[in-house]
Amino acid sequence: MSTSKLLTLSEAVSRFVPDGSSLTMGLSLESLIPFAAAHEIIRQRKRNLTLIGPISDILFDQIIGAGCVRNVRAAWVGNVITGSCYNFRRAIETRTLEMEDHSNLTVAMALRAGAMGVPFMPARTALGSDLFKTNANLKIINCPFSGDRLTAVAAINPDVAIVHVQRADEYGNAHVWGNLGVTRDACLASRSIIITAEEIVSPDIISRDPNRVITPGFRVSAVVHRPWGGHPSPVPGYYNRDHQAFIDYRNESKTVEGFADWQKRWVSGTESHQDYIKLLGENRIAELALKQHMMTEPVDYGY
Amino acid sequence: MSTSKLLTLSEAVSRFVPDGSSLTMGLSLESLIPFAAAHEIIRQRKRNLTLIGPISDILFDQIIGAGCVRNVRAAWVGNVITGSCYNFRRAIETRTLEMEDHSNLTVAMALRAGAMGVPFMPARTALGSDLFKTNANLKIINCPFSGDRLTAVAAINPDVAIVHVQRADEYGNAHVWGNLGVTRDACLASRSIIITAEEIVSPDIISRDPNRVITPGFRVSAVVHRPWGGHPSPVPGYYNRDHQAFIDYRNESKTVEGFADWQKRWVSGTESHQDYIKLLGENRIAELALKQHMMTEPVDYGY
Amino acid sequence: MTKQNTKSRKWTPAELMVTAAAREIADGEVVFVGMRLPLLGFLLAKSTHAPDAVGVYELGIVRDTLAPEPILTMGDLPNLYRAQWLADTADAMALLQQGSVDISFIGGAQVDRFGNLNTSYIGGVENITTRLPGSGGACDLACLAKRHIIIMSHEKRRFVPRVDYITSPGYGDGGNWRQQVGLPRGGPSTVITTLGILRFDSDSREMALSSVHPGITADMVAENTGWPLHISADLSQTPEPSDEELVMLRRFDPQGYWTGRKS
Amino acid sequence: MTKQNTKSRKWTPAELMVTAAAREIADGEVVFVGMRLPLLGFLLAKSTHAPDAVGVYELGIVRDTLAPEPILTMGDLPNLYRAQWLADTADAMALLQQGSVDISFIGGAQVDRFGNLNTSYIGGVENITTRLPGSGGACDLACLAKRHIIIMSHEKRRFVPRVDYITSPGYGDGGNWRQQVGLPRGGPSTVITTLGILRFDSDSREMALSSVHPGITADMVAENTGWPLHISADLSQTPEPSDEELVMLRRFDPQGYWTGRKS
Repeated sequence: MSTSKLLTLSEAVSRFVPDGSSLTMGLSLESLIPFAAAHEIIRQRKRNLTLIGPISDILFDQIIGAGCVRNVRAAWVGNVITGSCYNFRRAIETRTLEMEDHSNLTVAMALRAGAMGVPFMPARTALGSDLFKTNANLKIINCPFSGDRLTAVAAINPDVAIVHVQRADEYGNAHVWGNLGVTRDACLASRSIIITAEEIVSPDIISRDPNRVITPGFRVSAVVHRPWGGHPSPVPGYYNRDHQAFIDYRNESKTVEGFADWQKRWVSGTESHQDYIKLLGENRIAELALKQHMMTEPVDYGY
Repeated sequence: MSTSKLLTLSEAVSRFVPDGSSLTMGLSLESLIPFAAAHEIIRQRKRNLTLIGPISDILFDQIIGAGCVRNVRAAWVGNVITGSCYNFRRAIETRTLEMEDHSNLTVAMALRAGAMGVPFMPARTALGSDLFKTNANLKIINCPFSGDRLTAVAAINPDVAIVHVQRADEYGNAHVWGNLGVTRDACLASRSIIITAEEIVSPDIISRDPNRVITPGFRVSAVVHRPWGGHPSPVPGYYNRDHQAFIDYRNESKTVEGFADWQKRWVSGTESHQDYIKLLGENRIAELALKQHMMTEPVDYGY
Repeated sequence: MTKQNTKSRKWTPAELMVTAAAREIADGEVVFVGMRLPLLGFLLAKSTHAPDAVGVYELGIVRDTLAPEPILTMGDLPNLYRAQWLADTADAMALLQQGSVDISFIGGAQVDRFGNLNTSYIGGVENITTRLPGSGGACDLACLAKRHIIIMSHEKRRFVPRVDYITSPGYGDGGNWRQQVGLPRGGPSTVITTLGILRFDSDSREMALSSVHPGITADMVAENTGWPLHISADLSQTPEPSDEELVMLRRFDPQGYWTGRKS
Repeated sequence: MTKQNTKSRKWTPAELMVTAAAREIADGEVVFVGMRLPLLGFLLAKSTHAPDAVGVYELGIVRDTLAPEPILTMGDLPNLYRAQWLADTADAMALLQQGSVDISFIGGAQVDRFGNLNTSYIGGVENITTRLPGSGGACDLACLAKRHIIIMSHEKRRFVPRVDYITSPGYGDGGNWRQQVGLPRGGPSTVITTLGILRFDSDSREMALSSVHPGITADMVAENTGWPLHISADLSQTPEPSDEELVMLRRFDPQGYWTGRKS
C-alpha cells in the first residue's frame, strides 16, 4: 500500500464529505473529538448532513448551529459539564432538525451491526421506554431460542467516520489509546474514514505495535496532520480537557447572535492549525499540557 | 482489590474446574493456547467436561483422549499443520462424544452474545450448510427490518475461561498482545476466568498500559505463574511455535496406546513447570527462543 | 430550607445529596458511574466506606482506584491514568447488560411516581416545549443495572404524575410492569432529591418519602410533589455528611463546581 | 501423471496448484488467507503479480507485507511482526461478513458438482465413517467472500455426486440456490485439483473442466470424478509455474513441508 493518503483538512473534507452525507464523529465519547474537522465542515458550508454518534459533547451542537445538519441519530446532544446545548434545542424546538433518539447502547449496537455486516443486533435495553416513539430503527422482537422480549437495533453504516487520533502514518495506520468508545466498530461500519492526527509518524513506529492500531489502514481514505485537532476535548498523551472552553461555549451559544460571534472567532479565522494555536495562546497551551507523564512498558513483537 | 489471586495450577484447576463444567480455551486460536492448564485437567482426571472454542490446535484432542470430555462445541478439532486429530476422531466415530458443530464465526458470535448478555446474535454465515443438522443452537430467522434470512446463534456462557497470557499481576490484570481471537468476548462471557501467565509482574507495569489489559481484573478468579504454559503453541514476546511437537503428537496419538505413552511422558511427569522445562531440554528452548526482537514505541498515559 | 439554617451549616445541599448517594454503594460493588454528581458520589464512597468498589464508565473505562487528581468529568485524563481496563463502550455495556453492574445513578428533568425519567422531551413528542439532551447511557442504566439511584432537584414541575416521555424506565405503570415489557432485572431503588430521600414500595412500586433532609418537613416535600405523595410510616431525617466525607468531597471538587460551594 | 514426466519436471504437483491459486488473486484484492496451501498461494501472489494484495486472517490479523521469515502456519510469530492490524476474530469476520473480502481459499475432503464441500462427516451424520476436523472458518469463507477457490486432491472418492454433509456451501442444488437460502453474495469460482482446474457454469452453477495440468488428459480427470464431468469447449493446459514463482515458493517453504519437495 504505497500511496500516501496525506491530504490537507480542506481537501479531505471537500473530497469525502459531500452535502447530504452521513457522518459519525465523537466516537471516543468525551475524548479525541474531531473538532478541527467539524470546523472545516462548517467553513465549507456543508448542507443536509446526518450526524451519528453516542454523545459528542458540544461538537454536534456547533455543526447544527452552522446550519449544516438535517438529521441527528444520537443518544445525547449536550455539553458534558454544563448540560443542554442551545443550537440543538433551538433546532428541535423549531422543528428544523430531525431526530432519531438512541441510548449509548443502542447506537453502539447499531454501529456494531454495521461493522459486522448484519442488518440488526439484539439488545435488552430500551424495553418499556419511549425511544421506540422517536426511533423507527428500534423494534421489539422475541428471541428464537428463549422467547425473551428484546430490542432489535437496525444497523447503521455511515458514509464517513471522522476520527481524531494521537499518531498516524501517511498510509492510514493509526495508534489510538485511552478509552475507545465506539471507535473500532464505527470505523468498520463506515464506507470511508478520515483520520486527523496530532502527529504524523513513520510507518515504523506504527507497525511496531499492531495491537494499538485502531482500524486496518487499507480502509482509510484520508490522513490529515492536525495538531490540537481535538481541542477542547482531551487527547491522551497530548493535552488535557479545556473545561473553560466548554463553559465559555455554553455562555456564548445561548443566543443565535452569540453563536455567530463564537463561530466567527473560533471557526472562520482558524483555517490552519497555526492560526488555531495562535488563537488559543501560549498560556492556555501551557495550562493544558500534561504535567505528569506515564510511559508504557514496551512489549516485544519479535520472532 | 487488595487480595492476591495467585494460586498454583493444581489449586486453580481443583477449585474452579469441577467435573461437569464447561470450559472455553484456545481463545487466540493458534497462539497462547493454555496447554499447561489442560494437562493439569488431565492429571486431575476431570470428567464430563464440555469444551468450547473455535479451533484449539491439538489441545482439545488431548483432553478428549484422557477421557475428560462429554461434549465439544467447536468449529474445528484437529492439528493445524497435520490435519485430523485421532482421539477426537475415535471418540466421534465410536459415538462416545457429543458434538455441536460451529464455524469460527458462529462460535465467535455465540461467545459475543454471552459477553453482551443477549440470548443470541444474528449472522449471515452457515445459511444452506448442514451445521444446522448438528447444532441445535443455530436457527433461521428473518430480520425484523429488512426481512433478510439470517442465522441466529444462541449465546454461550461457559463456566470457566482459561487464558494463557504474557504477563499478569497477582490481582488478575493481564497484558496480552498478538492476535486476540475470541479472547475478549470469551472472558466477558464466562462465569470465572483462570489466567496462566508467562510472568507475574508488578501491578505498576500492567496499570501503566490499560489498553493492553485483556479483561477487567475484577472478574478474574485465579492467576497462575506458568512459564512455557503455552508450549508448543507460540507466545508473542516469549517463544516461537514448536512445529516438531505438533508433528510428533500426530504420530504418537495415532493409536490409543501411543497416546497413553505421550500422556505419560508429557503430562504425568510434568506437574511443575520446572519439570516441563527440563523435559523440553535446553536445546529445544534455545531453538524456540526469539531470535529477532522488536520493541514497541512507548505511549504516554499522563495528565 | 430557610436561609438561616443553610448559613449555619457546614455543607451545601449538593454535598448532602452526594453523601446520600455515596452511602447507597456497598463495599465491593460494581458501580456504573455517570456524569456529574454520581461521579462525585462514587469517588466519595470509594474513599470512605467502599474502598473495593469498582467503577465502570460508559466511555470504556473500568477503575478500581481513585484518579490521582480532581476531575470534572469521567473523560478527564486523570480518570484514564492507571485504569484497570481501557476498552470499548460495547465492553462497558456488556458488563451492564450481562448483569455484572450492581448499582448506577441517573439524574433527570422529570420523574413520576413510578420512577420513570424524562431527559428528552418536555411537553412530549407531539408538543415539544423543551428539548433536553436525551438518554446518553441513562436508559441503559435504568434498564440493566441491578438497581439504580435517581438524583433530582425536588420541584413540582419535575415531580409529575406521569412523565411526558420515558427516556429511562422506572417501574412503568407499577407492579410487575418491568417483567411484562421484558426488562431482565433492576429498577430504581432510591430517589435522592434536594428535599429528601424516597424509596419504592415492593408491591405497588410507587415511591414514598423515606427521609427528609435537615430543616425540611414532610409537608414541604409533599407541596413540591405533583401527586399525593405517600409518606413512609418510619420517616426519618437524612444523616448529615460527616467531617470525613466533607473533607473528601472538597478534595474531589476543590472548586465547588459540582457541589456549589462557589456558585 | 506418469513417473517419468514427474521426474523431468522442475516442480511438484503441489507447487503447480499453489501457483494456480496465486494467479487467481488480482493486485489490490483483499484475501482471506486460510491454512496450508492457500497461505503459500497468498504469499506467492503478493511477492509476484499482486504486491498490493491485503491478507486477512481469522486469528485477527491483517497484513499488507510479507512475513520476514518462512512460516508454516498463520499463527507463527513472523506473521504477527509488523502486521497492519492485530485484533479480534470478530473483527476479521466483520470484514468478511460486510463484504470487504474479495477472495478466499478452502480445502476439502469431499466436493460435489455444485462445489459444496464436506470437511466434517464422511458417511453423513447418521452413519459416520470418518470424522474430519470440521469447518473452522471454511463455512464462513464459502458463505461470505465475494468468491472462493477450492483446492482439492482429485480422486473419485472425493469428487462425489452429492457430499455427505455440507460444511461449506457452494451452489447447493445449482441455479440461484444461494440467493434462495439467503447467502448475501459469493460462491466458488474455481476448483484447483491435482489434475486440473474447473470452473462453474454461470447459469447451472455446475463445475466443468477448464484446464488440465501438464501430462494429464480430460479422460483421466473424468475417470477420477464421481459424476459425468462436463468438459469446457475451450479446454486448455494449466500454465506451469515460472522460474520466478518457483524461486519465491521455495523461499516461503524452504523445507518443502507444504509443497512436498522432501516428503
